[in-house]
Amino acid sequence: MAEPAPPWAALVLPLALALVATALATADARSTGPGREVLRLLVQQRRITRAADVPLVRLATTLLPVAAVLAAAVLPLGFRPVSDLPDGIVWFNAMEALAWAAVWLAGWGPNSTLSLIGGYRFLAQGLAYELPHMLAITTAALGAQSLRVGAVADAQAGLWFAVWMPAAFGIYLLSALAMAFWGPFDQPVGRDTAGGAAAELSGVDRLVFLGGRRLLLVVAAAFSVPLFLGGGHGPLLPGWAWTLIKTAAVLGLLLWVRRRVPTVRTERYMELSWVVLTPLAVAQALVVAVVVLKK
Amino acid sequence: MNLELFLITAAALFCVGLYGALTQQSIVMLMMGLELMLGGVILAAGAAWHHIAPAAADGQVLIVVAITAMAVEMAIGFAVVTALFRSREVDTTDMAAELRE
Amino acid sequence: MSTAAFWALAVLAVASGIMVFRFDSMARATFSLLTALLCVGGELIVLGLDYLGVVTVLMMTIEMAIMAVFMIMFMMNPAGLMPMTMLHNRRGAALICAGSFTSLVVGILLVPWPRRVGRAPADPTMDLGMSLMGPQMLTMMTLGMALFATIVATVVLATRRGRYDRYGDDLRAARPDDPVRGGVGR
Amino acid sequence: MDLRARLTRAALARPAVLLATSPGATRERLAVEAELGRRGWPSAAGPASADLLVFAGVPLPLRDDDWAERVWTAVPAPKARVTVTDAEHAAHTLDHGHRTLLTPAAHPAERHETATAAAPDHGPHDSQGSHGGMDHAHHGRPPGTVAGLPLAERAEDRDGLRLDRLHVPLGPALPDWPAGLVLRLELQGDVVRRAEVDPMPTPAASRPAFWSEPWLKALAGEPGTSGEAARRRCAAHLDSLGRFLGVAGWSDAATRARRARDRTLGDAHGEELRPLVHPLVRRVRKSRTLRWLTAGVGELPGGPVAGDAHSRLIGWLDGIEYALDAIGDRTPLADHPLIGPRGRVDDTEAPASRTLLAALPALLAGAEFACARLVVASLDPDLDELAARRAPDGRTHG
Repeated sequence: MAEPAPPWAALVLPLALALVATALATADARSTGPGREVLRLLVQQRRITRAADVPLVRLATTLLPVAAVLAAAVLPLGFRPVSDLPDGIVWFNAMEALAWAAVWLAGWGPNSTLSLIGGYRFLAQGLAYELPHMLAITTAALGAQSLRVGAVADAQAGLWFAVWMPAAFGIYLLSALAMAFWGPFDQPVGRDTAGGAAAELSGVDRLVFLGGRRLLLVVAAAFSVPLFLGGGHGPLLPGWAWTLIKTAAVLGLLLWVRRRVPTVRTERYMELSWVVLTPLAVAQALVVAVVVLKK
Repeated sequence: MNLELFLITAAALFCVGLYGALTQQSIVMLMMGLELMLGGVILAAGAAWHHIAPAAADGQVLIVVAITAMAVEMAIGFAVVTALFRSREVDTTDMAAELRE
Repeated sequence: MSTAAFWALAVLAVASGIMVFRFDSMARATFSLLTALLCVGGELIVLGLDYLGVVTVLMMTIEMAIMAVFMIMFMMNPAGLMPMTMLHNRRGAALICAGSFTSLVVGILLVPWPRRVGRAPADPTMDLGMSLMGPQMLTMMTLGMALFATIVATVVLATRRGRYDRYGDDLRAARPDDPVRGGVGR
Repeated sequence: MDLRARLTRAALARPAVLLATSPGATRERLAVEAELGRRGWPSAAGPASADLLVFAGVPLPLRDDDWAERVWTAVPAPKARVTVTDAEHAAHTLDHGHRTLLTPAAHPAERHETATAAAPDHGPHDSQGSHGGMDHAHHGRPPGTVAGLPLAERAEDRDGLRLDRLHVPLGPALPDWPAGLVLRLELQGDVVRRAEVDPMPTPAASRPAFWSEPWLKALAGEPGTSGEAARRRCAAHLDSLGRFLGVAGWSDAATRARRARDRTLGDAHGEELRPLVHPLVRRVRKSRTLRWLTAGVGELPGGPVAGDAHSRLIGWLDGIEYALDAIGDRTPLADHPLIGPRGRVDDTEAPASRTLLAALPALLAGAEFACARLVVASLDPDLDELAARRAPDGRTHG
């Protein structure tokens, strides 16, 4: 059963997330390790573009990691989240939506064409992924008949949701990539726009923004564990270990996808998302609703 | 922290929004005023639910209605601006009023 | 704790609400409005309406982000780099607003509000859901129809291309003639 | 050595490099890219994320716009810049740049946020998107400037709305971009309304264009085998492929293509190259996502590069495999028709890249920014060919 974590967990949470994100960066590193990259950005000067809206840029870069950590507040490690809100799933969704504002502001703030294009791209991508994404997480809530994340994990003591709602799970993984603008969905910070929304950020700003993006990816991947992969349930090992193992597996999958697939452009994904994925997600929700009613 | 305080906050939001809606020429800014007014309505409904009749869900239903109204207002508003803009390149209320003449 | 939260959120909400109409930059105005509405969501949570508060936060964030794009499309001076006023009848509006605020406050303070009846349910969200799916079903259906009508009306108003533009006069084109090719390969 | 110096040294052990190539400097670019790959230095996508600015070839000002200087001011401190003018000295020049980066001169006297002198933007994009279109018909004011930036004007867009348009020059210092190409774009949001190829100030090249060198030599009557030409063609297509995949956002495959290109140019045997090239070609050819994303982009009805971006990509893949088989061929090149990686090489016609450039404006109008980048990458014009054509001594024919 979900029991509240001690208060100090709220302080440990950001550190733990940062740790996982660093581990992820190490696994992902091509040429420079994360430690050196962080050091490089700390040494680098923050630069300001002409007619830039500096407070907005600062706000945007800080908002991204803050949103990620707030979203993680409902994540159970094993069976103990920092705060098991009664509407944890909606909370997660709302905090993840804050990233929309953050990325758009980061694109708008520097008053540069290429970074603004990055900002536009993220909003378009958001509109594309959000609809099926909401339906997918609603399906998981429907299966457990609760919006509480702990209750959703508990409902999977037997069968994982990923097994009997595969469409919702697949859609969730796609949106996890898209909400962290990562891997094939990295168009908002694409190399073709010289870094997109992050094109004008340097030094600490860049570190905070891109670090926040990594945190968001970790949180999005970790959230799939209580939602679809049975949370901390598993044989032999304790709950927290299972949570970590499953999160690592999901992150590994996402990294692998990034290597195998080129960047998905929104104009193509939008139609796929609205014409194929949304009806699919609705059908999945319908099936789950029928099964739940039959029980 | 009683009902009156919540209602006064709601009234302040409502009146600020009203001021914006009355003064702004740009249709987009006008809609922002309307949003703020509806924000005040939501707050007032929530306060009334909590302090007057928490057992009944009517206050909550009113909030749902207000949130829906915000979404509808926004969507229709932007569609109208787009249509006006496409046909006449108009984006302020004064310019739209001139069209009648 | 909740008193402090109430005051902080209330002051922030009203202040950023005022700033909406004082900022020159559209981006700042939009996100100031977002701050005000997020504070309203926070107040709902203070009142014990977790679900509705979080939903308000979710909806308003997405709505304001989209509004920012329309802002850039249609406003003449979105960055506010060139200070300009886009106001009319300021004095009248100020009078109306001050008048209505005063009368509202007087009303709020003078009206004998009824005493609190009953207790909040353990799970207000469940209460809301049961109500919407039960006694308030008509409201729910009306909202659903309104939203559906909005979707149709919005698309009709905003687009200028219909299916005859896309598939030709006899609707027989194999591939729609769109400015940008979509992803489903129709 | 104090702590701060040691920290800086550790932080900048592998500086991020922004490489800006001038037309006619393909050899230098390839040498620098190969050296960066060997050292594992990351490549920066823009000036904001770069530490070391490397110019391949001496950067010439465009009209009266000194883009190199503006890119340089946009790089945040600590920074250093070097110019590679000789491919053989690439490694040496990079070392020099790295040393400069670690000296105190690379760090400003006062640090932190006083960087207001920093340039507005990426060197090449001078008219920033200051969306301030006050030049509304109803207000009748002439377009002005705000904060030294021109205001946007409005114009009809592809969906029938009159929206602000921004004039954005694209190039020459973008990642994965043809060297020396500058496009004057009119953007509405991220949709290209109009595009013009800027007339290029090409330096009078003393050497033939790198990618069509074997054929140009054969044309001039110098001996050469078709095996050498095939090697060059294979590398040229791998280079185009690497850039296209880079723009398409498939960095893993793009890195492999670059590595294969460097090995091909490094005189590896055909047998050594096969295990490097074949899996890559197979994977790119089979990728359904890539086909889904690039089909229908930049469709040309006819001409030497007819088809869409994806069919041009498949053309490169075929060319790579075909050329790989012919690397051992020892017959003289002059016996074969002189067709270089981008088309026919001869005296009479304009070089093939001129045709590619001419096709650009029509393809770009109405495309979204990402598609526009893909179109340019799928045509991959080689401006060296144009530069060499203007060679003063006339011997290179170009």
